[in-house]
Amino acid sequence: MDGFAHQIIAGIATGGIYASVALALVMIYQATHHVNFAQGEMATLSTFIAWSMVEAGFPYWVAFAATVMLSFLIGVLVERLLMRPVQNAAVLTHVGVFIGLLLIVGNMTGWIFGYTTKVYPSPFTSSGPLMGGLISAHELGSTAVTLVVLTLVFLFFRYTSLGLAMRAAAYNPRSARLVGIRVGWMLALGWGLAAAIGAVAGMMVAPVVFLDPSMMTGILLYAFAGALIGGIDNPLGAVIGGFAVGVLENLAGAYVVGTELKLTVALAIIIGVLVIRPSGLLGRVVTSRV
Amino acid sequence: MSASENVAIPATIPQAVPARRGMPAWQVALVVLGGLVVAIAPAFVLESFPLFQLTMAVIMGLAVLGLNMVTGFNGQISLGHGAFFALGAYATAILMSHLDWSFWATLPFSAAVCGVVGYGIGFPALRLGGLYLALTTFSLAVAVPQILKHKSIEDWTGGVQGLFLVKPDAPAWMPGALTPDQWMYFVAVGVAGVCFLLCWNLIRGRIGRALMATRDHQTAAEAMGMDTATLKTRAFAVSAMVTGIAGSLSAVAVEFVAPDSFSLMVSITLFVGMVVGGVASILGSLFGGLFVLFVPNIAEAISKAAPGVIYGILLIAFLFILPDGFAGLLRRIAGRLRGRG
Amino acid sequence: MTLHRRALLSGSVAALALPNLAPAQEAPGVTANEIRIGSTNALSGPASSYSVISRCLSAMFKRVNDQGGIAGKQINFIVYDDNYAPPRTLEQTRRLVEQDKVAFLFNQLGTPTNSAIHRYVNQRKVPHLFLATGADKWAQPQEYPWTIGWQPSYRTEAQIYTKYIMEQRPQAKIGVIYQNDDFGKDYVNGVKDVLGARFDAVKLVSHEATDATIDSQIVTLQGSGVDALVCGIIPRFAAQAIRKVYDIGWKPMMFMTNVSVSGSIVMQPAGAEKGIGLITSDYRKDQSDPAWAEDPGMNEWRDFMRRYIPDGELGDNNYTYGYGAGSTMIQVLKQCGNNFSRENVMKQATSIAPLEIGTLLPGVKVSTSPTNYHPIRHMQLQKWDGKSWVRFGGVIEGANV
Amino acid sequence: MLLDVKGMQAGYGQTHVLHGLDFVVEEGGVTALLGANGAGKTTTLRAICGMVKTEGDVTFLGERITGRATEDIARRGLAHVPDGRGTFMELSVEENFRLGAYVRRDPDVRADFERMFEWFPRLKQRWRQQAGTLSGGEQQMLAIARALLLRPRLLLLDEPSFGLAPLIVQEIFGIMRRIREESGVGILLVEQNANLALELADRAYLLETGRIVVSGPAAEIREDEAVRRSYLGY
Repeated sequence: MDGFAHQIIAGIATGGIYASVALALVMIYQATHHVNFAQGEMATLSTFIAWSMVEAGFPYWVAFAATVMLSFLIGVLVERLLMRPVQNAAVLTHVGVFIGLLLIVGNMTGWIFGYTTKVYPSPFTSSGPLMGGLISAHELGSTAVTLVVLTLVFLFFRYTSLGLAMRAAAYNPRSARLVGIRVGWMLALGWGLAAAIGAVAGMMVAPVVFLDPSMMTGILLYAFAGALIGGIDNPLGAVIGGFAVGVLENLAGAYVVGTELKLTVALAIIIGVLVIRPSGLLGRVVTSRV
Repeated sequence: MSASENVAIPATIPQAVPARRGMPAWQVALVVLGGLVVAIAPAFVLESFPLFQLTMAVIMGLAVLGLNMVTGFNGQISLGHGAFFALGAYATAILMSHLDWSFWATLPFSAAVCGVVGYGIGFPALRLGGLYLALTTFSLAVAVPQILKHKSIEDWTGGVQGLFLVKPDAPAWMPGALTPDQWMYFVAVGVAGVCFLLCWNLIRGRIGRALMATRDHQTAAEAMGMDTATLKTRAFAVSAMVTGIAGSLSAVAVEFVAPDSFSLMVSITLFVGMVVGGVASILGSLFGGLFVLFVPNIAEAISKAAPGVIYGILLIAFLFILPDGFAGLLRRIAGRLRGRG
Repeated sequence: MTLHRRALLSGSVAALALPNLAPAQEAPGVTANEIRIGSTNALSGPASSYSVISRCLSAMFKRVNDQGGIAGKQINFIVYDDNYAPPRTLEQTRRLVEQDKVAFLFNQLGTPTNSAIHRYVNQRKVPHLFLATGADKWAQPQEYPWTIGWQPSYRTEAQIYTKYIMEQRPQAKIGVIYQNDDFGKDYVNGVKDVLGARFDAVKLVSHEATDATIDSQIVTLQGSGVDALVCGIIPRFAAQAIRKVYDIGWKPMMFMTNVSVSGSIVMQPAGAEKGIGLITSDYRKDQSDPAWAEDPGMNEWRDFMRRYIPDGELGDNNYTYGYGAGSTMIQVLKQCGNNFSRENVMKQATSIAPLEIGTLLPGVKVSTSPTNYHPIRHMQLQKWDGKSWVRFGGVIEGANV
Repeated sequence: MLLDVKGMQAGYGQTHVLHGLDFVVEEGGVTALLGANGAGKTTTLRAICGMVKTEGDVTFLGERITGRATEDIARRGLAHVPDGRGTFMELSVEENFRLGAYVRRDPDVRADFERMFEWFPRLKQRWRQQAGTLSGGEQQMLAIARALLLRPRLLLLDEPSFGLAPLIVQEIFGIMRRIREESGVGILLVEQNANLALELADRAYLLETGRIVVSGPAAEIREDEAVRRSYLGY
């Protein structure tokens, strides 16, 4: 049974990665009611930006802060330039733009920074191995960062009027305008925040999986699965869901379906949750009476 | 084809395509004849490589048509049609290489398999709204190669090695000695032609109007007494079937199937083809096929380093500038000419 | 034959230039002053770091052309981008063969990509030479006589590791972690070749390229008592594996595919000290190894780099790879005399007398015969000492299967 | 004068719904806009606050607001309770309140909350509840409260009685009477139930197929047999 416990702990460590990306997905959903397919690629680009700053000799946290801010700007810019013009178009058009963005950002990252694996440093170090080496200092540290981001996101949405306005703009843009909310800017802000959180996720993920342009491709799907388990509009749920997917994936891979079908497990989770309980296991069901 | 937003009640839509109604018989014959010449000529004019490319473009066009049936005409966004493409290809490849079936015999089988699977996927799809369906099918597209090479079906699929198969030879009764490439072209054009005709027939009739009504105003369509759930699952089945047939054709044209050939990019390519060719346009699908085949070369010519970036930019440019694709552009030009004349 | 007269004409011109009087024939892709050679590589996209191989080869052919060409003919080396996508490889290869009418294909990159054209080139009888992939399946002279690889296959590599394990720790419990594709599975096959019936005791664990981490697989392997681990995984996962094995305090005898042993891409990211004791193998001289600082063979390569690819990254061992493959190709062209027909090119490619190449380790020779489609079968083991790879033992030959 | 509308035209896409309306809304009173289904009442309200493409001159507090963005118009003190109420179903009553006062920076917001509780005591009981779970009447109250929290000079109300039981409608109109007396906000009321509207209103306009056909003091219109029969149908 020792192996079983080890698989769970290793799963929690990986789950931390999914949780941080899932949080970014929930963020953009809360602010825009979109699921951005290019989220992973954008986070990877941010991480590369951070990487080049670290390479240029900037201290870790300076590069961290600068990247978060820069990513915020990139997010805002993308919304203004690419989403705004098709704001009122059909969902199909939005999906098209996401796919275009995925192609552009993904290929641009590879083109600028190359495809070879790079090291991105971790700010967390420890003197000795933790829990028999099953969890690294970085994995603990990044989980803490995820929890901090989660708390900030929660406080922001729950208690600030800007956060409230962003949610209102996403739920019901027409009514939001009637109370004087500048809906266009709320969406842009939402993209900016999502890009910023994605950047944090990317910088936390990179030391574990190593940085390359396709770093996020698989992770994004596991994160989707995590976000859906938790309920796509529930930040806490997304984080719990992310950890759950990490553990489930390991257990299923090691004992049930074999390692070849891990991604298919994620796919099954996505379909299962959407079909059986679209609001997620932890999400609240929106009821309305007319 | 872009049924305007205000057309809520399908029963009141006038009989579609009135433009050709007044055409005299000899003109129709001329158009048909011209079409045949345009379809046949390349086989004798082009050399084997461009002919192969054209064959692939026709096949991709057919696959895009399949996607258009469910996404364009019925509004259910699929980013995972590469899965049906792969399924069709594998169905044909397995039957041909393991059981020595002839290509023609595999076609109905592959169509049936894809139809059934599409129908099955149509049910969960019913419960998923636009973006969620897109997301789920996107995940499916990413998982396809991994499913294809799974060891439990390795004996049939050839695992990561894939399967080789052989193009059908031209039958002996054909006049002149056709090369396998020429014959393959005729096979692709013939099969695609039949599928295009059937789809066109479907779309311009009662079912097509119902599909579009369901897309544009589901509640109104339901109020009219339409069974939108049945419509949607069947649309998925037909769509999967058409894309699957295209997959079968591609398997014999390429003479090889392997998991790595059916990556996420196939699904994305089909989606791009649909947007660029024209969403909800039968003929547009064909343009889409030509586009996805030749544009990587164009993109490469613009930027050797990052053709993918150009690809993405082209997609977004189309969404912004020509949201109804090539087909829409042609319609507009035709409309202007007609207005002038 | 209408070719006869032209053949005579060009033959007489060639006769002035060359001592070799073999009659020239009209052959696809060959004109009086040009030989067209085609290739595909991932010039863009995720595998594009390998595109330097094409760059190296182009430069080598330029050097040949500068020196007067082969049999008085200039080499025209055409490389197309296939994005590492198999259907695209087929399209580009057909473009090369049918539109550009190349004489033959050389050093196309990738296993899935070459698989897609394997049948096509053999049906067309186009030489498909010295592929840039270590898969073992290119050595099937019976079914696919027109295709031949170059580097020691992954399978040969795994055979060598297994031989070494058998010699050092005959009772070891062997585990293999591999990427679930042609590349990874070659390692499984190589271990199987050597172990035979004992293979049933081997613990096999695969992973997918889309996995975020392979921690779970490493934990599984450790848990099943493996003490000799063979890894057939790409660099990103190799770095993860080396780090994880170290972190959990596991100390198996660990072998890493030589695809994933670059100091800067794998060992530094994993943590140089965490990889101490890791074993791999190579058939090339490591350009950073001081032992080759004054080596004439390596100096020839350095001179080439200086003159033809001055901005090339000297630490990138794709250049020493390319130099070896290119040298082999040039040798074959020289052997062809003035007959560049596809039959003769293939005949010469499969009858290379043991050939030494400056960038290959002493004792590693390129040799082929109509029944031996494994041009390189020898490798030497090397161990990571925390700073660099240190060779040990003699060169080992792969198993005969 | 609070609102001055001159030659207002509006519509959706190619279809014109309003064909040049002229009317005014005075400060502090209730102006009713009456008419049959499809006469253009809802469109008129939408046009005033920039939710549809509008031509002509709409002047609010002496400033031309035609073509301005909805949120800018709202920020100038023009609140709108649209058809379908425009509450945020997914959010709690509290959050709806906070959104109502979103653009306000003055310190009186809290006091205004209390005032709303006075007018709509039911909402206080539902404070933490999700708006979507409220009854229809409560949702309508929430919509009005949310709009009033903007501290508007003018409140546009689109069919507050729609879909509600007669008793609830009575309650809501009773509250509106209080609001009119206690707050001094100008109200432009669109209502199907002309009888009810005319009881509350000071002045009324009658709309038919996008044109104003009758205007005058509410009391007069209520008395006018001919108008009642031909336009109001009771």
